Amino acid sequence: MDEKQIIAKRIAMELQDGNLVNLGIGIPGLVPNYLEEGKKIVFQAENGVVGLGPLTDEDTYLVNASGMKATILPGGAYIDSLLSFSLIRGGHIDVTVLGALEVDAEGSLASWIIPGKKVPGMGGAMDLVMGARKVIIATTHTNKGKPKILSKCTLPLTAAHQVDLIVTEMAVISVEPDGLHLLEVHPDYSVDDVVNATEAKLIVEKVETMKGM
Amino acid sequence: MDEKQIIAKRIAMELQDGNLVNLGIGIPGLVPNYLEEGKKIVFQAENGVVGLGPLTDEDTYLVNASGMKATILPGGAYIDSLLSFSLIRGGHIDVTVLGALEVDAEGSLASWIIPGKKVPGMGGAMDLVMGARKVIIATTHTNKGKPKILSKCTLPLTAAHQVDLIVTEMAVISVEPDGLHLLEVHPDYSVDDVVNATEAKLIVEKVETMKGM
Amino acid sequence: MKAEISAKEFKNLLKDGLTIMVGGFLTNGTPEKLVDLVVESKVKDLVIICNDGGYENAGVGKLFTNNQVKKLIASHIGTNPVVGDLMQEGEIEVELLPQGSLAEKIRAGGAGLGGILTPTGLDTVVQNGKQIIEVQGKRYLLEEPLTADMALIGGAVVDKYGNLRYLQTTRNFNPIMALASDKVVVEPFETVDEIDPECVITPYPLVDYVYREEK
Amino acid sequence: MKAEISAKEFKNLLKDGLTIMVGGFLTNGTPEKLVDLVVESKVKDLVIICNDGGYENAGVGKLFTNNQVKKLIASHIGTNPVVGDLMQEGEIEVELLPQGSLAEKIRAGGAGLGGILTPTGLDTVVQNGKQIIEVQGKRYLLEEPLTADMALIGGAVVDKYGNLRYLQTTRNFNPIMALASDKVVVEPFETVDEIDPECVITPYPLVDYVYREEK
Repeated sequence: MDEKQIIAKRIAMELQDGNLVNLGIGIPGLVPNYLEEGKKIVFQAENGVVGLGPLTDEDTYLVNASGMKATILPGGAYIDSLLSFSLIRGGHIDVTVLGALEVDAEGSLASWIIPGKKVPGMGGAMDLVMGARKVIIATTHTNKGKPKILSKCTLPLTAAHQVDLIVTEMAVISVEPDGLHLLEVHPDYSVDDVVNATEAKLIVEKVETMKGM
Repeated sequence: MDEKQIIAKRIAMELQDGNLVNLGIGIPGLVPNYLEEGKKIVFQAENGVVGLGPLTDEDTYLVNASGMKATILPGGAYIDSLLSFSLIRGGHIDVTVLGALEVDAEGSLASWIIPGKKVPGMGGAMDLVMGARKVIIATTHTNKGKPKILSKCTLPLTAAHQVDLIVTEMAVISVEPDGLHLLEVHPDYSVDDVVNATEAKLIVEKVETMKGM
Repeated sequence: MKAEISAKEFKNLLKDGLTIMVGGFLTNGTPEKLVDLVVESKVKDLVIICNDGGYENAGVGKLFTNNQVKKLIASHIGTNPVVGDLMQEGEIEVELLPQGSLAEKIRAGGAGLGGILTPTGLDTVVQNGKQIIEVQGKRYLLEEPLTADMALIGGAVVDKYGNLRYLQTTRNFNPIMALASDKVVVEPFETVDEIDPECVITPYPLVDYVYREEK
Repeated sequence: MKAEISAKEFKNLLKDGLTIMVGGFLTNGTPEKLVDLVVESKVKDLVIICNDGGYENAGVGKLFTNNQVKKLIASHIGTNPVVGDLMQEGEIEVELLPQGSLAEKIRAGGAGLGGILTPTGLDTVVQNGKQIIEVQGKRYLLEEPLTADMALIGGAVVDKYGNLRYLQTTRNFNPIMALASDKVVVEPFETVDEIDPECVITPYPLVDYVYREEK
């Protein structure tokens, strides 16, 4: 497994049977590949579908939130942007999984703009981070060696204080009121490896081997 | 024709082909009986139907805003309370016709409460008066001789400054920034009769005979 | 399909002091059997959020006749004299709201909004105690969100997944109440195998329980 | 049925400086033919309200490539480098909004609200210049309403009365834009005799014109 697959596989284990889940683009999109047999997750896409299924090459008016042709599963529903974001902002989404440029010790997230360089826009991310019950960040631990998990984000925020869990190819880290707790470390790495690759202070108490690895 | 029929008939002439119209309970409900042949009006009921048709005795889950079993006309649609009031408050209703306890020279309306006596609640009236493009009040000119058209309402308001036209069995009166203009008088009455039955000052310039009478 | 719930299981969810949203407009779209079970349960001090007070022996009206309500939030109580009498006697509190404002407050609660600004009710008693906010030179009332512990949903056509659409005008407040409440309990008026994904009004992840009548 | 409109009649409705809402999400549900006619019309200084900037040669993107836009209000422009370039060069103004806030602002405009309060964007650059209102001890951003001179609606199944439903995910912003604009112009993706009243998404009184392609 490459690092993206490790992250996706570990996050898949966080989803509970019956959860309504919104996945961001990039690594989060790989999560469905790793769901345990029999675990029923309902995926929502913010452009207006509940019960999103796999991608398709067939002619369809159904796209996912990346604009790619997709399918709807039995029991699904089409909704407009208003109801879609009522679900998102109103706390009806159990889990959202999103990528990050930076994430910090206060649970703040930067993911939508690199001023002067790249201004794609926030899309649905700000509402997702604010509204979902559980916010999981799926990210490589560093950007080519440069830490992405910081004591304080330097880029413009997507939202402050909303992240619950950070999953990287090296570790699983939970965001608590007193800071970041290192919960699990991938067998290929030591605790020190993780601490050294993390700019934020990590609280290291009871660390386990990363589940499913 | 009795006084209610006179009022309903005259108001029917105010509705324009293609208008989306919401009728209150009481006299306003009689207006559809007097529509000219071929004039197409779409009636909306705030409980959630566009294209309301006549009442029915048949078994149905369709009721009008008075809770009476009704029908839907071809091209109609069922909507929820939220979209219903988006239509109403958002200025999409061309005309609303409502009853009154009092209406005044500033275009303010009192129609929902007599403190200490009768507290039915405002229902949809406050949104209708605020949101409809044209607000027509259908009311008997007096309450057993006691004027209902006042210089200033004494009862708690439904809305301030929103009424456009007042139609009674005696007269048609428009609300303008400088006050109430007497536009038409029913052939059974003189201008003096109307002025004497009205507590508010009436601006009497060019008065015509009430149309359709 | 979401969990089916029996009369007994439903009554076990009830307790004194709950805030309950009840769908329907003058009982059209009100889940009468669920209301009957609330009557049977004898729970009291309820806060009821409903468009109106129903009728003396129908809809939420039954809860007033049975003295189970502490407060009603509604737009209209004129069809149920019991509510008016209890209010005059000081036995219950009634908060009257414009119907559109009531719908917006419920929807705001369900959509995670802090409220909405409406011109409705300005310069009337409805504005008492509410913030007035100026936007682009116009004044608006701030109507704060409403949420509930439970929503009782009627008028529903339910499919095997728990998706809902509603029969004719029974739709009214039901869909927004299903968004704004912790537990959503549906009384099916009709069941079908599957609802066209284009015609689903309330997607099944919003539904917690579907009431199943014992034979 | 609402008035049918030809290409020529539609172009006669266009003029410089209009604010136009365009339905669609990454062009899914965008009325491409109507956008093409706006391109042909060569009107300029448009304010475009759309979920995104489309693609370089698809959706609202065509209007940027043709230099017809003064300002874009959207949630995402990452799929169209032309928009980013024009913005960096100061040729156009871009107002970026969270997608849910954009939807709420449009809906507020269509529903006669003075705005809505959302937690989304708090403590980010999105809050710059906006009122912060406290409700029940929590802070919210006041997002003001958006309206437009015209809405261009796509993805639509149109019946003979002018009622609309939408094909699959093409629904997205189309229904709220149809509420929030003075003139609503629909490009039918499909026509049918009649839409079931239970499945109508946009009732026909909201529709002003249905585009009819010349043969």
